[in-house]
Amino acid sequence: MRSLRRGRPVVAARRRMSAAFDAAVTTVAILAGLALSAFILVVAGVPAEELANEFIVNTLTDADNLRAVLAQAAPLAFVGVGAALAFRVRFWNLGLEGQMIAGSVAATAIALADVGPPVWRLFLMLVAAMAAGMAWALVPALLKLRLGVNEVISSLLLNYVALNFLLHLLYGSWKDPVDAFPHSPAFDPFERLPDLGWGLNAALPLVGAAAVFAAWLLGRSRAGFYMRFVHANPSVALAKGLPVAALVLTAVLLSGGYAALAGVCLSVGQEGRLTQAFFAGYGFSGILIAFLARNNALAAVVVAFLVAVLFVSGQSLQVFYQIPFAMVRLIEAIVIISAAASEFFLRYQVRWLR
Amino acid sequence: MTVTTAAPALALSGVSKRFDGFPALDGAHFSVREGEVHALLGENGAGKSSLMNVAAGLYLPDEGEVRVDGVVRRFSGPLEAAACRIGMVHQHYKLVRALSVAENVMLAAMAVESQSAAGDRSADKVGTTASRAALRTSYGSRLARIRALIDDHAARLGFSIDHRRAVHTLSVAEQQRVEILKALVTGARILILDEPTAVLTDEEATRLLQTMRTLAAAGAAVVLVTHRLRDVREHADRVTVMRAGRTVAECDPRATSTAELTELIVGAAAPAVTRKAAAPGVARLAIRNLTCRRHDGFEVLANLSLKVRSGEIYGVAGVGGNGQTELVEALLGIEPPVSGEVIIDGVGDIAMASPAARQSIGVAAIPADRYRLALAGTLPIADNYGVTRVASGAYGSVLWVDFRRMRQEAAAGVREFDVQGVRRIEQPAGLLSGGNAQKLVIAREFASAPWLVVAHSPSRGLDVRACADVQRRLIDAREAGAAVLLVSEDLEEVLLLADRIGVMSRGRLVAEFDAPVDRQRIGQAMVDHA
Amino acid sequence: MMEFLIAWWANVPEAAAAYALAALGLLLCERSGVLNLTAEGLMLVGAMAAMGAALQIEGYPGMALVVGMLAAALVSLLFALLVVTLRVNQVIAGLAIVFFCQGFTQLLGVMFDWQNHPVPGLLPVRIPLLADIPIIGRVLFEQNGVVYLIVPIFFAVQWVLHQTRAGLRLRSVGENPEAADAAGVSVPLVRFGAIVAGSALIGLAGGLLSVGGVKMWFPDMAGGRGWIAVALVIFARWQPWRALAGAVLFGCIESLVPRIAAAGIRVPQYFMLMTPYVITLVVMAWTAWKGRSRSSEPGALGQPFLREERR
Amino acid sequence: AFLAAGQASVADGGFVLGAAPKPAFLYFSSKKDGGWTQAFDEARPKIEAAIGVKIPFVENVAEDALQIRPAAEKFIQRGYNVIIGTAFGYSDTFKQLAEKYPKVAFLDGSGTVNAVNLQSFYGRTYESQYLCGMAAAAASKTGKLGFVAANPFGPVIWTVNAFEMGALKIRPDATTTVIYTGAWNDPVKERAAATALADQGIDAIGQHVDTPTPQIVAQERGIYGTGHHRDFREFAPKATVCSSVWTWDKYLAPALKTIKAGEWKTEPYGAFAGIKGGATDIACCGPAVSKPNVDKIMAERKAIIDGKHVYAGPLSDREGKERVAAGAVLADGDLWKMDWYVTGVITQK
Ligand SMILES: Nc1ncnc2c1ncn2[C@@H]1O[C@H](COP(=O)(O)OP(=O)(O)OP(=O)(O)O)[C@@H](O)[C@H]1O
Ligand SMILES: Nc1ncnc2c1ncn2[C@@H]1O[C@H](COP(=O)(O)OP(=O)(O)OP(=O)(O)O)[C@@H](O)[C@H]1O
Ligand SMILES: [Mg+2]
Ligand SMILES: [Mg+2]
Repeated sequence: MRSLRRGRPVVAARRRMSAAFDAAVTTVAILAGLALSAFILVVAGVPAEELANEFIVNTLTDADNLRAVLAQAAPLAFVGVGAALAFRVRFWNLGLEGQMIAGSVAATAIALADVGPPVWRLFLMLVAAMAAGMAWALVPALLKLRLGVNEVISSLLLNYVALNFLLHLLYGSWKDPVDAFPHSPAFDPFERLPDLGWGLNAALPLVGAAAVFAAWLLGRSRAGFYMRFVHANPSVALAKGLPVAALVLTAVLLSGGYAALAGVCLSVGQEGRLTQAFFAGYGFSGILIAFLARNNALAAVVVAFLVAVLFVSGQSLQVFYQIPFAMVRLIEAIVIISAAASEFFLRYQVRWLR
Repeated sequence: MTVTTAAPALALSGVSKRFDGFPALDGAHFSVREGEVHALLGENGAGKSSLMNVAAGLYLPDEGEVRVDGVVRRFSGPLEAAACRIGMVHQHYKLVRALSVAENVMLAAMAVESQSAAGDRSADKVGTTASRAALRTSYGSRLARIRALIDDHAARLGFSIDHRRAVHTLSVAEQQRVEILKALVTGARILILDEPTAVLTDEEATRLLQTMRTLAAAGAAVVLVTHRLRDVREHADRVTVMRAGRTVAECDPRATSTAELTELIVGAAAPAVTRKAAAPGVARLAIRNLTCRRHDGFEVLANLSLKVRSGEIYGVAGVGGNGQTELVEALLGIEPPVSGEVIIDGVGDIAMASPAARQSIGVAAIPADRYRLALAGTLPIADNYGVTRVASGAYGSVLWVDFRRMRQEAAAGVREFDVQGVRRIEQPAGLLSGGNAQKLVIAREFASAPWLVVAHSPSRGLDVRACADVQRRLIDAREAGAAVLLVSEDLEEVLLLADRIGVMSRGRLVAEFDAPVDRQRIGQAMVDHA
Repeated sequence: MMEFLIAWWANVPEAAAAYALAALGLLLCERSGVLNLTAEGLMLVGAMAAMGAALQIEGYPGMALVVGMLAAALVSLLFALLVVTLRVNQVIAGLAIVFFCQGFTQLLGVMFDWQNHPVPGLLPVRIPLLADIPIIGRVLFEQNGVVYLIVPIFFAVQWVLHQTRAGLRLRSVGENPEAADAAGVSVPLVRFGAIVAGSALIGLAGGLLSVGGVKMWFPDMAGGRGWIAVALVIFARWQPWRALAGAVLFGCIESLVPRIAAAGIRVPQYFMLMTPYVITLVVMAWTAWKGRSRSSEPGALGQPFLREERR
Repeated sequence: AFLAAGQASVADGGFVLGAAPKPAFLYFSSKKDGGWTQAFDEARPKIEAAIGVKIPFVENVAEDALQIRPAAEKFIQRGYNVIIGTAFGYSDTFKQLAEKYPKVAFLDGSGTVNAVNLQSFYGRTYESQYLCGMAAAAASKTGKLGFVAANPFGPVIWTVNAFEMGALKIRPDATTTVIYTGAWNDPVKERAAATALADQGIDAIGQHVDTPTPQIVAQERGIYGTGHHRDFREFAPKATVCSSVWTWDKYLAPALKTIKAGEWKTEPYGAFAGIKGGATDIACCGPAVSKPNVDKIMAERKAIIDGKHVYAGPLSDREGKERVAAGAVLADGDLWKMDWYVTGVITQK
């Protein structure tokens, strides 16, 4: 009976991969995802030769487009690093958008109330934003640490709460008295992220510093070393007397703070006031970036740049080929699916057993 | 004993199995005949469990043959092995904790039923028969039948077990009983028992082994994987010894001395454990009225008090599942107690202390469940080694961890404590065998001279040499003046090592003795209060 | 007052039905140990496919719902492939599927121009006699067909889980796949089955949203209901009847919110709009507080399984 | 809209487009959203015909500077020199773009900012909604009217008030119960809202949301309603008795022609056309409105074209505070800032 069979595939765990193999597999997976997306686009009517042109040549060689990419990359890098921080302690922070909102609301409050002298204003706004983002992240963190409430859902639901609170403010007391439209009054020039020339604002150095800090924290500090244990096996961490709750809180609060700064890049940096939808879609992008960067802070910055390229090129498709922006979302999803699937080949080997 | 001329019931030959390049089995062979109890011996990591897992269809061999009654079989899963009436009692229990005992047994029985319903050709008589009819009966009535069978078998084995209870409410020893019942109820004809007696009481173990004999006498083929040479000598008809994935010897246990067996297993005579008289000092650990509850409110520790002095080993004896795990977890701060004090000399009460406060005390902890409480399997050996001492600043400051130094010290520690199977110091700790993982834990915990040691079944499942190694370390620590709390389900070990012995039963300390003490009196204390 | 209550309650079953179906589907899947976050996406797929079908084959809303179920089941195969076969992290896979579905339904719906085309959809079925009973007649017996279907579906789920061999296999796979595997249960097969069956129910929930409720399609129409369903399963502690009760609770809240406005009660409206989410959070925290033993969670939830793999 | 920084420069000198106009649309949501954006997309071919140029568009450009700017710049780079936006959230970005590209004309529907080369425009929807209120009251048997709106701010609140004022013109006992859904395009919430209204015994439902859902519910329940943005008789022929509709081609086609002719001068407070100016109108009336009432509605429409202002004094809010003095009309600035309701409107806070 069975003995007559020719053989069968068996899947076995791999012990360890070289970093080069890891990078190669991930790259191939991402390229495969992009190729699949390109195929869909060609089917949807985008000429194939135009595609490469739009995606690579135009986006990276055109100064305007490159500026757009860099402007887009800063908030993406913030959410990406933020997500990575939380994931490092196995905390699925899906509340990045809520934390972005909370941060921008706090920054706006400081600006509207004219707290502190103008020279300090922006600094105070940033501090308030981080504090608010942390406070918003504290809720699911405490719910998880104290009551064991699943943070995937609690953090996600808080996004809806934050959104409705934002609308409450914008349609209520924070309506701009100048035009009575549902956005906050415009910030004063000294309340905006300063321009560095060439159309770029201070968000870029800010995110660079933040990423280096996160990289140090996760990779080199003692807390980061402990976080590895919290990630790998919380009960061992507990038994070894590591301050698990404090470590989780540190990472999650920082994550919330970084998300808040992403929000600030958009509201204070780009819009110049608090608006209704500045945060939309960044939550998923943050998760995507952290995942593709393997929760590595510096890699997250690089991935954020690439995702920004995708965003900006996606807009070209939208503008010139009437491809709905949903396509960009779809491409993001396809890339993450193929990258996730590729992990299989990192962790397992398939052999043919005769 | 009747020796049949027919083919062996189960024969494995030339079996090789690699795990990601590591040869767990390397051309091993083994066979067991109907009517015999065949012991399989070997060091930790020798490949005993792996070989038996191949027989049970859980591992696909890379090479080699499995023959049942002389017919070559290529199992693609446990279902096909079950169809050949091969049943296995796993070393790492395969129980569904949320389900009741009866449901667990039924789950196992269903495999046999569905297979035999699919085409039952074997003419067998051993155990209960699983039939097509069983598949047609309703779920409820089938469960009722299973319950009756469980009670039946439990009575024969002298196990007291409530088939309605969920497995997670059972002690380790009780779970072991369920695992055994599962194999018996499904009526395996080729019965593999992988270290079945590790957590049973002496009496239970004896009865189990007697049952094995009875089954064998009724025509079953029984494989017994164990480290207890005494059992082997008393109950086995034949012995196969494995080393490093290979079969190195096959012999008659009655014709072989214990020393010879030991030498076959580890390649050298087991070192004897020696110790000086105790010279106890001040009480380093004092537990007062410690009470712990489970989530469901059940009181697992009740007003437990004891003292451990420097320079002594305090042994806590008792049948597994009487609160030992909870005691250790309360001491390590995993599950805080409801009330009571844990007083550390010079520190004070730490019963409710934060993890950070505990970390600074520097207790050497050797928990029973290493992969739950001691090692992060996915992290490198170096990280696992370094985690204890990093707080002291041994590997750089709070701001900058010196990973190079950590790796170097880990490599040295691993060498000193003879941890085998370390190919790279960055390799995940989870790749170590159980015994070697335990040695890694000890290497780490004893890296700086310990002051207070909490050890729970430190040599469970270890081979003779590893076992002696671990015990040696505990005695060394005691002689260096440490206070050692040894919680162990293995009475032998407690008797061998402890200076004072407390007996635990139902979450209480029911008796205390000074060593040397008569084995009988301890057993009596356990029984009296059970 | 009574009029208000009856009108409110009469709307509850339909609002609750989508939650109940999605939660039961998720529950089936999660009892097999697969953490399923795809509900929001699969509801969108169900909603879009059912509406597409309803636009093509006019007059057979039942058929349209079946198409929605099939479509969701089909997409769930991708999820199953990821988490069962390829053992991708289940949170990541779930999120990726949600975003995939959001992009994909929007793309297709817009390409086929299914937006803003109302269909007659499911109409309420009056059960003769019973519907004439005062109060409960209107609340319980003048609902659309799918609402009535919840009852047999609920009992079927309950029965399968606890009174059949398949259910025993499914639960054991969810609690301890190693043990189930050693007992000869095919873990991947059971999980594939549970995912596909559960997802069909989620697809039905989505179809109910488009063909049953709004009778129209628009992008992202699930509007967070899938996430609430995931939360429902958690606070139901993976028990079908508690999931059902939770669904009714949310049905009540969802249909109460606009009614408070309609009654002219002056409360800040955006706070009203956040109530479903706040209440979900509060109830989750409360259940966690009450039953701090987490023993009810399937033991292997979220863990991939490979026979020879050690962890 | 009405006020803006930087209009000073508007006054001095006009704006001359260097070349023939090449317009492009940035749509705020999907072109099939059923309402606001779809109204633009339906006007687009008419504008194309009028000026003889094809007009490309891009959908779903959220009110997010990082989306608007690249989208607009991509068009500009490829030679498009008239950029037409469709959301108030584009205002700030359009302002910056207008400064950066002085040779490009910008138009922004419901925008709030104006400059030499940036014109915001909107319609006086209170006029058409006033007429809708009349139609709704005429169709209603109970005089209890409902209204499903998205979010409360000036341009929405003025439609609510106008609707009630129109209703009062037909039935002095008419009331309007408003439910805000918090979203412009969420049929699920709109259905729940409309159902809740119908359950309250309300038998005519006006709306200021994007989808026809409230009309569909009205039709299912055998009651009436009035649409917004487009003629919703397409969806609910029996129920929809009147719709307030956009006629953007009537505003945009001439505007583009003036730009082409080099005579374009932006208005400092934005272009704000009513039924007369051709940005908005009604599609009226359904059979449920009796002939005499239709005549009344048409007479009011004529009066509005002839200069009647809906918000003419004396006018008080429902708390009794005077909002428009007798003999005065509500200033445009106050319209945009409207945050009060007339008597007869029932709302949440
Ligand atoms: N599933 C697995 N994955 C990886 N390695 C494995 C696996 N199973 C067994 N091994 C390795 O195969 C070798 C043999 O292990 P096995 O469990 O068979 O030894 P054993 O003789 O049963 O030891 P013990 O006495 O400790 O039970 C060990 O080195 C073990 O680490
Ligand atoms: N996944 C794996 N890949 C490669 N090698 C492995 C893997 N897991 C275990 N090993 C190897 O197997 C050996 C130990 O296996 P295992 O844990 O089965 O031992 P064991 O039989 O349980 O021993 P013990 O009696 O000490 O518990 C180690 O040398 C280890 O390197
Ligand atoms: Mg200010
Ligand atoms: Mg073994």
